[in-house]
Amino acid sequence: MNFLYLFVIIPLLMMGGVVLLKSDRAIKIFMLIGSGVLLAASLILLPLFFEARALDPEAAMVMRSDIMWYEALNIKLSLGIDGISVLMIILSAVIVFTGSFVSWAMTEQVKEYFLWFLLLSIGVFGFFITVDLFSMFMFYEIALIPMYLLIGLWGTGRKEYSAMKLTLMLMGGSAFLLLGILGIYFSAGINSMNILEIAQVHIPVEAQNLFFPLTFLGFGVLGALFPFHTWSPDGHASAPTAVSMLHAGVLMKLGGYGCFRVAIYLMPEGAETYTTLFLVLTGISVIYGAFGAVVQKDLKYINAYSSVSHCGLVLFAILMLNQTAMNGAILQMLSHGLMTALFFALIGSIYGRTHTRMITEMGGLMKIMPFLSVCWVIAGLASLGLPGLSGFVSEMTIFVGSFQHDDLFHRVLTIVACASIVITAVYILRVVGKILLGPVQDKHHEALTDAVWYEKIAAVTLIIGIAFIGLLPFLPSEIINDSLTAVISKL
Amino acid sequence: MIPIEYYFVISTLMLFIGVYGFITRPNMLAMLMSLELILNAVNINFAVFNRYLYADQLEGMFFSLFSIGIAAAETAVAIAIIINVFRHEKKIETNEVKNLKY
Amino acid sequence: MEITANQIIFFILSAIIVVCSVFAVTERKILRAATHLLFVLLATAGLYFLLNYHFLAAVQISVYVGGILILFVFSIFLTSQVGSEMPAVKLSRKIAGLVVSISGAALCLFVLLTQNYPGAQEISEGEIDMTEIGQALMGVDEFQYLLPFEAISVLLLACIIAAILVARKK
Amino acid sequence: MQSYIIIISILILALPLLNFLVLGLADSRFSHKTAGTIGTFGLSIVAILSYITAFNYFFDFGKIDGVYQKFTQSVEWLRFSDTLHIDLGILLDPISVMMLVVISTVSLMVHIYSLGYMKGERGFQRYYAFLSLFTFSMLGLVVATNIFQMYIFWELVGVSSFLLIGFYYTKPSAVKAAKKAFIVTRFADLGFLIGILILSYFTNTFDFGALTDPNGSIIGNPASATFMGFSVLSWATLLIFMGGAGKSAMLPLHIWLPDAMEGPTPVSALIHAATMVVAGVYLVARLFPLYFFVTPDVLTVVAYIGAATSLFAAVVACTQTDIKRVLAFSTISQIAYMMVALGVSGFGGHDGLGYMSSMFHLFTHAFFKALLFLGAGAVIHAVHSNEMGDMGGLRKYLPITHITFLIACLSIAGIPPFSGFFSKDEILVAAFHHDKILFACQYLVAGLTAFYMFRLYFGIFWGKETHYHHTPHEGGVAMSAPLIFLGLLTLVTGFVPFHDLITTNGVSFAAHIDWAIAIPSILVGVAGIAVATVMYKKPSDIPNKVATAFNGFYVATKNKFYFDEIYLFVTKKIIFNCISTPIAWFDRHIVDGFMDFQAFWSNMLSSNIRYLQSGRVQQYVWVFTASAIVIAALVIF
Repeated sequence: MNFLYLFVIIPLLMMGGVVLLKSDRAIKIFMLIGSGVLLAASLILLPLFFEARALDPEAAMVMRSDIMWYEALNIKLSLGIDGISVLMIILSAVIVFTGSFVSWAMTEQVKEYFLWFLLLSIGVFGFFITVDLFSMFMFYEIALIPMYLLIGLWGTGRKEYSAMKLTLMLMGGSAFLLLGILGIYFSAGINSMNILEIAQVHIPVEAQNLFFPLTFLGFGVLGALFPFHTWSPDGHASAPTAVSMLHAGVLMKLGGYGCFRVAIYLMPEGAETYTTLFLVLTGISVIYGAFGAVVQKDLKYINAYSSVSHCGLVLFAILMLNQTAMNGAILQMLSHGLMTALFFALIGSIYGRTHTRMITEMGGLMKIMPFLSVCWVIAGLASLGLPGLSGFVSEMTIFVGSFQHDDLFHRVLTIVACASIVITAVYILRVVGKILLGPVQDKHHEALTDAVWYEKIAAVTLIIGIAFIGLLPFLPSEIINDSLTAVISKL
Repeated sequence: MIPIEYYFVISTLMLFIGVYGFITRPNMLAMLMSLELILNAVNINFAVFNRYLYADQLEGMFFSLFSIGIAAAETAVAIAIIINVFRHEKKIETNEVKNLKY
Repeated sequence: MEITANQIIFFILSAIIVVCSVFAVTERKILRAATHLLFVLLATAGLYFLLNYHFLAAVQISVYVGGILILFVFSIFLTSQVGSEMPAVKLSRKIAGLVVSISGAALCLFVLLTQNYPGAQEISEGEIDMTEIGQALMGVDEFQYLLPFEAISVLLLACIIAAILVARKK
Repeated sequence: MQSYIIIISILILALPLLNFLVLGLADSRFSHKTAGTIGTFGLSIVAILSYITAFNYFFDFGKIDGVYQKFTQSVEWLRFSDTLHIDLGILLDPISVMMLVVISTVSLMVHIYSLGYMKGERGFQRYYAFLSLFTFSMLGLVVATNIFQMYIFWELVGVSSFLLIGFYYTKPSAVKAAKKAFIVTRFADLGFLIGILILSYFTNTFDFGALTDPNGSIIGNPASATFMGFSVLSWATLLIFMGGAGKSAMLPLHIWLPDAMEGPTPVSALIHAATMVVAGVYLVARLFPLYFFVTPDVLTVVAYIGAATSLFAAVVACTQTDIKRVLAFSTISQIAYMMVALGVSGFGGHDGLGYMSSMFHLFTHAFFKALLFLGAGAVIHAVHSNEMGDMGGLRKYLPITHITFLIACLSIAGIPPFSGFFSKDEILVAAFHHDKILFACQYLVAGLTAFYMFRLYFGIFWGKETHYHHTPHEGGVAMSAPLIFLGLLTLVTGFVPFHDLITTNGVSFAAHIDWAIAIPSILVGVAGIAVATVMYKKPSDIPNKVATAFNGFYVATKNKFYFDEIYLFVTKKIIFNCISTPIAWFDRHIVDGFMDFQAFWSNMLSSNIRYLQSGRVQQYVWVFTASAIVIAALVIF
């Protein structure tokens, strides 16, 4: 039996457990243990992957296994991973783990909440472990639907509107995606949904030119591509903390990962035709998201716009179609996943105390809740690219990689994208200055307490991840580089 | 001697006056009355056709006869429903009785 | 063409029918509308007399006027305040109704009046023999209507039961 | 021998980092005393190790065949491509070793001084943690083996500076100043980064060794591509200089430095006078061969920007009343001096006098400016105010501070035998030989410097005596000892034979004082002092008269020529109100509105379609009849 099945089976078993358990407390403890097991499994996967890789250094994917699902269309549940998927799985496991911790404060309809939460994580994990277009699409949809309920039922503010908007826009994206996938399937003409098999054949260039934009847009909507990013601010602002974390931290990465794994890998010529257009769009995302974040007043909006900017950078780098930039894109996914999850966890914690997310209504929190504030500063510094934290590594890899492009236009765009680091500094420091530093704004806040154990565990886990990438970037970078060759060789 | 066309004119006018009433009346009972007008117009036509064109037969007359019977039945049921609706809703205005619509 | 008494009666009846029909569908007091309807129905019965369908006319009077209209009146009493008026009809709806009815009427009249009726005979005087009607109603041969008769009887029965069921208080 | 010195250098870097981690994680679990001891003790070891390194390097084995060598040791940290990778390593050459000495000395002095100055402050442990972080970053910056490592530590010093300026984080002005400092330097760093990107694209390396080797291929046959009429490498070096200009507060990116004085005074001494702000100079010096051989045009730009800045800052310094701000502008002016020196420098032998003098001035300036700041700190500590108006006649109360401050003032004014004279003189000589305009400008600045420094000196220690709430007193041994030590350094550092140690190509050359230039420069210094003495030694109304006479100019100067206002206008009005707010609006209303509009019309459409199935019998009948009529009409006609 393939080890990878565990990543679907464990959440499924956990769902069963959650259904059976009676008290809320028991469910929460069970969730903590279960997500811990998932995290452990994801870490165990790493040596297993290396072992499998050593056995089969040539293959694009290792740990392969197939189960036939639907004979007539040759749809299989094909599993397989490479270094990039392993890192993504670890990222997801970390965020599910920390998400479970921050959900400790959940009080309403706990059982249902965790059931949907687990379903969401099944979708996420499933997406990363499969190499079959159909299964990928299926898991993608599985990951989308629970968002609607999680935001609509457990959210805050205009939650119904946001949930509807988010789901509809992402569904719209997946409609494009479905077209793209079907296009790939039929134009490849080998009656296979398996990415690896499709990659062996050459899809006709006309078909690529037709289906690349569809596929890229489909995934791009999830990756907050301008102008299809507007679900992100509303959706994040309304979602409950753990859902925001999982969504911004992992689900948005599905977009980038999909663009990379499906759109570019299978349709490299199509990608080259459309790079200019999409590079401009992603370049706009980067700068525009950053500028948008400068004037927002709601913490979650700020973070959502910053996500638009950072995820824009992911797609931007992927479109540069060279190894260094793509490496940077994957690093950026990891880095942004951890960082934004940390941000959302902290926003949740602060909101839980002050009952406001408006930066104008807060101030001087550093004095009141030093732990949370220090974590915030660390997250902020990571976000604006302080060396030693993950943001620097990924951004620099992207910039250096993108700038190696021989086309002047690409280099000029890179310079434009670089400007985002200044704007990022502006909005991060604005928030830090407004809410953490300065005098205490609201006298009621003085009585508030600092982080409690579950928040501390979540924040520290994420900070360890951020610092790990920031200090030892060569470890993930090597894994990624190794796995990128399959894609690069097709370009 | 009355030309057959005269009857047609009358019945047609009656029929479309009924249609007009059915479309415009805001009250269920009034709509039902318009319906009676329409039925009547049709009955007249049956009888007239029979009498002028096939005088030796009786189909037209019988159809009118049956039609009258059925109209009676239909009206009875319709009025029963209307009264029932009225009992629930306290109104029989077509625009305002909406509970069953969605 | 001389004008016979029949024609005079016909014109009077037609005038009653048209005018009262119009009032029946436009009158805002529903009870008055019912009254106008009564005149229409009676005039229709008159037309049947003119056609020498006395039996039909009798049925028309007894069933329509005696039955249905009484039913109407009673249900009006049950559902409306005496003297209350129905809400005015919106102009747009009036226009819509008028457009449809006038164009429909025009179309029908055009068809009916441009048609030739070659077999149109003079109405034979005298009423139809009741025995003939009775036999036609009860016979099973060609041009005899026992089956529809029975079918309508069953229908009426069903309607009675249905009406009771529907109108019955819980 | 090499490996031994590398290990020592690694230790020099590792100790402050360790200090930072220990102090940062422990935070308030340590008492003030423990934290201070740990920090200071760690730094003294670092200082001793730096001295060992410097001694060994300069006098033992650094020189091989009469040339100072570069010792490099690095490990690969992040690999971009086969040729481009960020290495972390240690590069020892004359300037980096000299910087190690400067940083560790000043940092140690500041650590000791802070024991007294920051006594009892809330967040004392945090303060020491940040100081250690800064020291680590700064040391890492100077020993960087490649430009990207430098960028990494460049950012780190920026953040430490941010943290330390904002140390009093409950004070809104401090928060604002910290933000401003970070964002302005960040903006400059953007230029630096882009410069690195361009440079690395055309040279395929980050390594300083390859970039600055005068015989190497990069300088030998530079990339010939041009962009918008200038060679790409000119763009690259210009943008890199922009990064340096940001850190070193060159015009027009200087606006953050005066505000950065919101930080604790020892921090200003360490970061904003002696070490971090000279990073820009160091950067240009580090890449000097590249500038000189490949892009001499940019070097000219450097010289002129430097000259403009030094003149500007000197003029502004004459009118400021906050003593730390006077010092801040003086710092800007002096750093610009160093930039000018680099700009007028040649390469090799006596031609490289400018380079040498720039480093020399950096060295002497670090000590006397730190001394000035620490002295100012002692004054502020004594009177609890930054304003000159609240001071006067303090020489009686603060004798040690007074003497050491006077030494430093004489030094910066260029009066022999104090250190400033020697380095400044060399710069003027270099400028004189290169460009007469620059020389004239720098000559004027020398006079102005003497004037405003003595204005400050008299304003604090002479003048009319203000009524003090309590008698001002010295801050104790911890504060006096560094003053005395730095005072001594100011006396002796002028005699360090820099032309033997730090030259453009590592080969010593003979330099001597050119009295033809030295005497006028002493004279202008004396003149400046004399004017200041007349105007400020005793309370008089000459300053007011002068101010009224040049009213417009005075007001403009006092407001720092409105640079802050211009920036505020650009950031607040243009960026915030004209870009961000419209973008946010655009996003909410146009982009999102477009999405919402789609939802809206789908909704409209569907509810309209649903309207057909309205459940209104009458409507159905109408449609039915109308359609029947239409169909019938169609059939008939």
